[in-house]
This record gives sequence, C-alpha cells and structure tokens, in this order.
Amino acid sequence: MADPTTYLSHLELGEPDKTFLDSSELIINMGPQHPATHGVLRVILKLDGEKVLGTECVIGYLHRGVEKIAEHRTYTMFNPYVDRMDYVAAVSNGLGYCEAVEKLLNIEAPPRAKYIRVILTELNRIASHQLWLGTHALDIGAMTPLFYTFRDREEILKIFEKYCGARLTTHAFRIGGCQYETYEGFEQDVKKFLDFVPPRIDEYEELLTTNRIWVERTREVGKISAADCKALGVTGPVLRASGVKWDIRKALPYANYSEFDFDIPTGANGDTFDRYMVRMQEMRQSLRIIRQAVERIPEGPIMAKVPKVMKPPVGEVYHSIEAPKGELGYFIVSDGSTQPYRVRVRPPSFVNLQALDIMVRGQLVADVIAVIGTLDIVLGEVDR
Amino acid sequence: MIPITTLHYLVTAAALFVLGVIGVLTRRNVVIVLMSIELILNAVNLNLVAFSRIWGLHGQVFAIFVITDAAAEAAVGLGILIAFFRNKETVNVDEVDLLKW
Amino acid sequence: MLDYVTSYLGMNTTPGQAGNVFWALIYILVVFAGVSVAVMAMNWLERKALAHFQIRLGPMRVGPHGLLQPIADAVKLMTKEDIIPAEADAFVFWIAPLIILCASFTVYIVIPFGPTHAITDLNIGVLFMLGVSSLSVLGVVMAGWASNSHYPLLGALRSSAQMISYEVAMGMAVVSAILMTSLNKTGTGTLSMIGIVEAQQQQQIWFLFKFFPFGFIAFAIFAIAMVAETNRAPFDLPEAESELTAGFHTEYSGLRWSLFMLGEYAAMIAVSSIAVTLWLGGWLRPFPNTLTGATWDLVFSLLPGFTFLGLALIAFIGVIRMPKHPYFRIQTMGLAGFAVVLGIIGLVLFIPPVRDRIQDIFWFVAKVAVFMYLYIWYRATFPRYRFDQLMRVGWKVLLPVAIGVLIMTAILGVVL
Amino acid sequence: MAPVATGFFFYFLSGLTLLGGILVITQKNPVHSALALILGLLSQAGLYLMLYAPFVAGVQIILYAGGIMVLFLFVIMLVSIERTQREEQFNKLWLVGLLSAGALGALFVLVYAKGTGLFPEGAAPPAESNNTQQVGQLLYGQYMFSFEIASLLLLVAIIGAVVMAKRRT
Repeated sequence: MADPTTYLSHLELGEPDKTFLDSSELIINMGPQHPATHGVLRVILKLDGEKVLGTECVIGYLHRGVEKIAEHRTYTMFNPYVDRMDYVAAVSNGLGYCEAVEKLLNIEAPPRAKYIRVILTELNRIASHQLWLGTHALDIGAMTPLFYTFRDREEILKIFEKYCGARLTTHAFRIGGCQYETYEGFEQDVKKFLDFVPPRIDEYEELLTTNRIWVERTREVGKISAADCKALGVTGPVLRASGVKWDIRKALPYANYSEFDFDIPTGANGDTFDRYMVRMQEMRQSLRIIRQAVERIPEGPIMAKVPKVMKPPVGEVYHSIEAPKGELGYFIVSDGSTQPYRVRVRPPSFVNLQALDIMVRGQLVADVIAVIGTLDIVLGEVDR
Repeated sequence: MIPITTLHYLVTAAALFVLGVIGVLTRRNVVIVLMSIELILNAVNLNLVAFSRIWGLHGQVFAIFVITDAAAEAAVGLGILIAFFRNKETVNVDEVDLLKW
Repeated sequence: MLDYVTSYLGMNTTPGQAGNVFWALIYILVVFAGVSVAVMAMNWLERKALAHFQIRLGPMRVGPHGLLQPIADAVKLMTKEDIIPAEADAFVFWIAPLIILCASFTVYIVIPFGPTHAITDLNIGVLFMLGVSSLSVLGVVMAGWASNSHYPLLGALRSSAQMISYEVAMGMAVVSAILMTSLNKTGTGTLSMIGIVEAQQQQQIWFLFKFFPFGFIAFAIFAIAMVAETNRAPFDLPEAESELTAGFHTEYSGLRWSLFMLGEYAAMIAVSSIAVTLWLGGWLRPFPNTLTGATWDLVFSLLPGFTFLGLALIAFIGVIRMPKHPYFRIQTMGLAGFAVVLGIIGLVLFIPPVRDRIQDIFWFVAKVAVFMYLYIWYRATFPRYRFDQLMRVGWKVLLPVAIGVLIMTAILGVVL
Repeated sequence: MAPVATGFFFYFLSGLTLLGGILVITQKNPVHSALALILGLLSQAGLYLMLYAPFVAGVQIILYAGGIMVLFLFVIMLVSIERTQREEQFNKLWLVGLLSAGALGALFVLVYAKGTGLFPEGAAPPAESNNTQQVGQLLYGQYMFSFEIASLLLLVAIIGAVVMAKRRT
C-alpha cells in the first residue's frame, strides 16, 4: 500500500491551526477494518490534534464488478445481482431494475403487481431506515436502539420471507410484475405490522430525540447546504434535510406512487439532527403509503405478458427511483440482443459519500463517525 | 540494628540532592534536566520533613510550599520547553545558546 | 487459635491501627479476593442486565444462565497469546496495566466496610484515596504511549485530560463533604474515612441530605465525575469503540487486557465506595435514628439473611423454569446447588454473632451495588459525549457548581 | 500508631528513592526517566509517612505523582523523542559536573560528620492523628501571607505557561 500521504497530496487541505506544536498533523487510517465505517470503507484522515483538516475516502474493497457482470447475463439473469448492491434495501434495487427493463421493453406491470411492489418497497424503506438508525446510534454511543430496531426490523423480514422465501436479498420482483401471488394472510400481516410499528418508532424517538447528549452530538454536526448538495448530486434524506423538497416518488412518479397521498418531510439546517428527524418522519410517511396501498389493493393478474426470450429494441433508458438512501438510477443500453450492452447504476450511497469531506472539515474525529453514520452508506452499493 | 535517626534521612536527602545536581549539570535533554531539578526539590523536602520531626510542623508547611513551587516551576519550564521545541525542533539545553528567537 | 480469633473479634479498631500485621494481611487477602470476585460478578451482572435492557438474553451457555461465563472468560484470556507489538516500548507496555491495577486496588486500604472492617484507617484517608486513584492516569498515559500507535495515543491523551479535568470537580465536591464533618462541638473535621461515617452518625444525618439541596448537589457532582473518572459510558470516549477502536488499550490483548478490565471494574467499585462513605452513610443502616429500639435493630439485622434467602428463592425459581431436557440436567443441578449455597449463606447470616458482625458490610455492599447498577443503566441509556462537550461539562458546569456548593456549605456551616 | 519494622522500611524506601534518582539521570528515554522519578516520588511519600507527616505524603502523591508527572509525560509525548534518543546524552561538562557534585557531596559528609549535635534525637514526635489539622492551622494562620503568595505564584505560572505554549502570531 502506498504511503497514505500520497492520497492526500492532491487535496487542498486546510492549514493546521498553529497555536500549538507545528508538527501536530496526524494522518490516521480509519478503516478498512474499523468498527464504525460500516463495512470496508477506508477514510484517511488528516488531523490537527482532534480537528479534521481533510479526508480521503478509499473505496473498492467490496468491488465485485456488478455492472460488468450484467453485460454477460440476460436481462432476467441479471435481476438477482442488483439485490447484492444495496443489500439492506434489496427490494428497492429490484424495483428500479425491473421498471427500467420494463421501460426498455415498453411493457407495464399490472395494477395489482404495482400495489404489491409499493407495499414491499415501502416496508423495505422502513427496514433500511431502522438498520440505519440502529447503527448510527451505536456509532454515537447509544447501544440500546440497535437492538430495538433489529427486533422490529425482524417483523418486516418475516413478511419478506413469507412472501418470497428470502429475508435479505429477496429478488421479490420480476420483469413485468411479480412472480409470486401474495400468500394467505399477507394483508393481515401487513396491517398488523402497521399497528405494531408506530409505538415502536415513538420508542426510538423517546430514547433519542429528546436526549440531551444525542442532540448535542448531532446538532450543527456535518452541516451541508442545499447548494452544496445540488452541486455534488447528493440525494435522498441528506438532500431533503438541507431543505430541498425533492423526492422522486413525487417529482417523477414511478410505479403508482402518484395514487398515494403522502408528504415529503424536509429539514432546515442540513445537520445530522435534521437528517435523523427526516428519516424518522419518512418511516411514518411510508407507513401511511402502505396503509393506503393495503386498503386499496385490487384483484387481478400479477404478471404482464412478457416474451419468453427478452430482446429489447435497440436503445437506451434511464430510470430512477427513490431508494431509501436517495436516487437510485439504472441506465441500460440495449443492442437488441438478449444481454444488455451496458448497464450503469447510479448508486445513491456512492454519490452521497462525496459529501463526507465537505461535511467533516473543521470538525472533530468523533463527528466523522457521526457523519459516516448519517450519510447511511452501504459499501456493497458504493463499490458495486 | 541501629535505630533510624534523623541523620539517616538527611544522608538520603543529601545523596538525592547530589544526584539531582549531577543530572542538572550533565544531561542535555531539557526534560531530564527539569526532572533533576524536581529531584533536588525533593531532597530539600525530605530534609524539611525530617527536621519537622524535631522542630515542629513548620518544616512540613514549608515542604508543601516547595511542592507548590515545583508545580509552578514545572508548568512554566515545560511551557518554555514547548515554545523552544516549536522553534528549534530540539530539546537539548546546549543548543539554547541564543538569547532571542 | 480459636482464642486468638475470638479475642480479635472483640476488638474495636482496625488491624492497621492496632498495628496487627497478621490480621492486616488477612484483611488484605480477604479484600483482594472479595474485590476480584465482585469484579467477576459485576462482569456477569453487567452483561446480563445490559442484555435485558436490550431485549437480549446475554450469556446463557456457560453454566446455568451464564453464571460461569466470567470464569470461562478469565480462562480464555489467560491462555491467549501474549502479544507485545514489535514497535512498542516493551517495558512500559508491560508495566502500564500493573500501574492501573495497583492504583485501583490500593484505594481499598482505606475503604471502611464497617467500623472495624477496614484494613487501616489513615487520618488522611480521603486525600490518600484521591491521590492513589489519580495515579491510574499514569498507567493510561503510559499504555497509550508505549503502544506506539495512533489510536492508543489519541485515546491516552483524551483519557488523561478527561481524568485530570474531572478530578478537580470531584475534589471540590469531596471537600464540601469534609467541611460537613467539622460541624461538631470541637469544630474539627476529619479526613479519615471511618471518621467521616462516624460524623454522619453523630450528626444523625447522611451528608446526602445535609443542607438540602447542597449536600445532594455535591453528591450529584461526585456521582457524575466518578463516572468520567472511571471512563465509563456516557464518558467512555477514551475507549470509544466506534471512534478509536478501543482507546489506550487497543494494542493490548489477553491477560494484559484483562488486567485493564480488572483495574477498571475495581476502580468503579472503589469510587462508588467512596461516594457511599462520604454521602450515603457508609456502613450505617437506613434510618438509624428514627427507627430505633431493639425491635428495629432486630428487623434490620435480619435483612441480610432474608436478602440471601430471596436470592436463593430466585435461583430456585430458575431451577423450576429450566427446560426439562436431559441436556440441561447438569445445568439444572448446578443452579440448584448454587441456590442451596445461597440459602445456606442466608441461614448462616441469621446466627446472632455473625449477624452482628456482618450487617455493616451488608449495608455497605448494598449501597455500592446500587451504584454498580447505575453504571449499567447509564451505559444502556446514553449516547457518548464528544470530547469538547465533555470538557465543557467538566470545566464550565461541574466545577463552578462544585465551588458554589463548597462556598454555600461553608457559609451555612458557619451560620447554622 | 508506631511504624513497624522501621529499619527495614527506611532502608527499603530510601533505597528505592535513590535508585529512582539514579535511573532518572542515566536513562536515555525520557519516559523511562519519568517512570523512575515516579518510583522515587512514591517511595519518598512512604518516607514522609514514616516521619509522621501523612499530610505531606498525601500531597506528594496527589500533586507530584498524579499531577506534575502527568504534565511531564504529556510534554514528553508531544515533543518527539526518537531523535533525541540517538543523540549524545551527556554534555561536554560532564567531568566538571561530576567534580562539582563530588565536592558538594564531600561538603555534606563534612557537615553531617561534624554537626551531629545539631540534630538532637529523642524529641517527641508530633502527634500524627491531627497532623492535617495542625498543618492547616499553620497554613491559614502563621503562614497565611506566604500561602497567598504561593497561590499568586501558581496563578502567574498558569498564565505564563499558557502564554509560552501559545504561538505568537
């Protein structure tokens, strides 16, 4: 491995505050094996005492070449691979891919399939946010929320397991709809979950929202302005916490999100606390969407008419959805064969991770941890 | 065994004092020179406390004053040391040969 | 031999004061063994209680309800490879955990578990305990420096700065308690730990409630500062797992690491004992003034026995609730044996001579146990402070308040 | 309480004190020197206890070993020591130093040999049980003024240390 300083050489780093020793610059490798970098992220920190002068993320430790694999698989065969990118929100990934290919093939999933998709995707959003909350709180030092969120996430995973047999990498959807009809009692399970989870979310908030230490640790930490967010292409809750009301479910509705009534929670300061609040409210909004979907779910087929051998016309398509972490886009180029010519994924975690440097400059080491947590990155998606 | 008298303590203190003086005079590292000064102060303290067994508690009070003084001296001395190290990147006394920087 | 023991039992001073080297040695051994066992029990209790806070079960495999887990851990740690990093300063690396351990165990010399149950009673008891417990900073600094690695160094700098800062507020709070001891006819206070408890007995009030709310505020400051002093949550940022991996003991493993843990838990128990001695009446039983008379004395002296019988009852309920599967037979038998042992201890505590000598220790330990539970509770509830916030709390909140309380205590002491 | 085994403890503790002193001035690594100094300071605290001065012993532990030495260790860590360890440890004056120290030692020997009468033995040792109170009364009574000056000195030292360590801009 090269000297870590070479990574930092191209960065315009702030000058160390020369009130104490001159030689106090400290270069620390945080990761790839570190308890708080959520997998295998390696952050090289240049520190002046405890103050962060600059950061450099080194990624790629989890690179599996998903996009390249796509070029050697048929459209259908590639579908399970997308689950392995953001393995915390596998359902969203599948939804985005399926819809993108559907767009390319110019077919549309039947209404019932769309409702099932919305229900599962929103459940997945809650699960993803719960996992984020648990790990984020653990990074900041609150151990207990982790176990509470995992307890409640279990209920969602149970629904997934009953529906498609898998808990994490679900492969729930197929191009053209869903493969499986909902199981007996699916609606009851979802309704039970809808009643079960709001008090639990209140419980998390009780532990954290009014906790003085939590508020002090997150307020004014990792601030990022709306302009910076836009410049970097940051999306999702991070962008919304900076006050930009941008949610693809509303802005460019996909599936049948236009039929549902829900709000887009936004923050004002763009600090870690706002991002926390935005995600907490998003969980409640997701519950609203699920409730409407479960009540209105129509009868009918779940699979559109899809050719046995998928040969999309020559062309390209970009389709993006609002994944739990931000805008998840699929850019697929077809050369008319059974395999895509090129697939490019726009992963929200990867784009959001760029904001890390802006967010932590001038702050303390402990804030780096808080900010990595609040960005809600999944390394599987960053490295693909 | 000979009973332990005040003289025993005084001899210990004297030996400690001489050790401190040797350290101050011969070492180059400022930190160790400062520590040797602490040794000297401690030798004095030991004397004061040993005498206080005979002459009353005044010696102990003075020992406390000496400890206070040692704290002040250490703080200022180490402050100077840091300022010096910052400018000359060394902690050797015999390189402190300029009256300015 | 028996005569010797009984003659000692009639004595009303600590072995250290009596100059009785033999009994002092016995006391030292008993306290050392007792604290080591308490640390192991605390280890199990922390994991268990924390697990139940967090809807988990905690250790369940080794022994019934994981009762033997600490022993298994100790064996594992002792048999692990002893690693000293190549770049480390081997001697300092070797001695640092010993310093911490010695510092936290030496404090027990002056802790009075009862009017005569202390190794010795120094007349500078409180000063001694503050000084010795502050020596553990040295161990922390050395461990961080000797590891020759960035995370430990940062952890050591953080940790030592934190311990020194909170020591100031802690000292101020202690001084206000010592001031209270001087509120008697002669007007002379004491620094002796036994003397402080006796002063509370004479003044017929725990210093916690003296000059309410000032005694209480001083106590609260001490209670906060002692958590910071022992580097426990929410002030555990020197060991912040998510930031500095493990702080100053990142490079330590095996037995040396376990020495750090032993030292940390021993220090927790020690500072809790100090808080109990200074503010919660030490070995005095609750309501020694209002609920007096032979009947109440009898009732309170029976409580230790009943406590152990209660524990035995809980263990028996555990036995009944054990799965009736052959796999669990040995575990069930073990738990039943444990319950029987607890029950026998409970019954022994009813014997009048034992009862009289043991109840001081019982009340002291019970009060300390409350603090131990608080430590676990904090850890389950609070996130971690950031370094600058921690310093701000220490210097800008606790210290001024402590000085204010000290001045108010002095004024009230003169006026009243 | 009378100290037990006075002879043993005196020789043991003063031996440790002197060993600490020797190690302080001979060690290459300043951290080892500081460790040796701590050893010396602690055994000296033991000597104070034997001299019926428990309060001074407590102050020695809490201030010297717990406070000043931590400051020393901090500074040693901040100034890089790798380079200084490789350099020459003793300056060119070591012969002069040893000679003058020897002369000083000879002076001590002379004084103690001649002046044994100055240190009468058998004076009643001060009561240990209220040592702290007596020291306190002296400090806040007879030596009140000196005490205040000492506190002023500490204040000046704090300000001085901060000014020194802060970079002039």
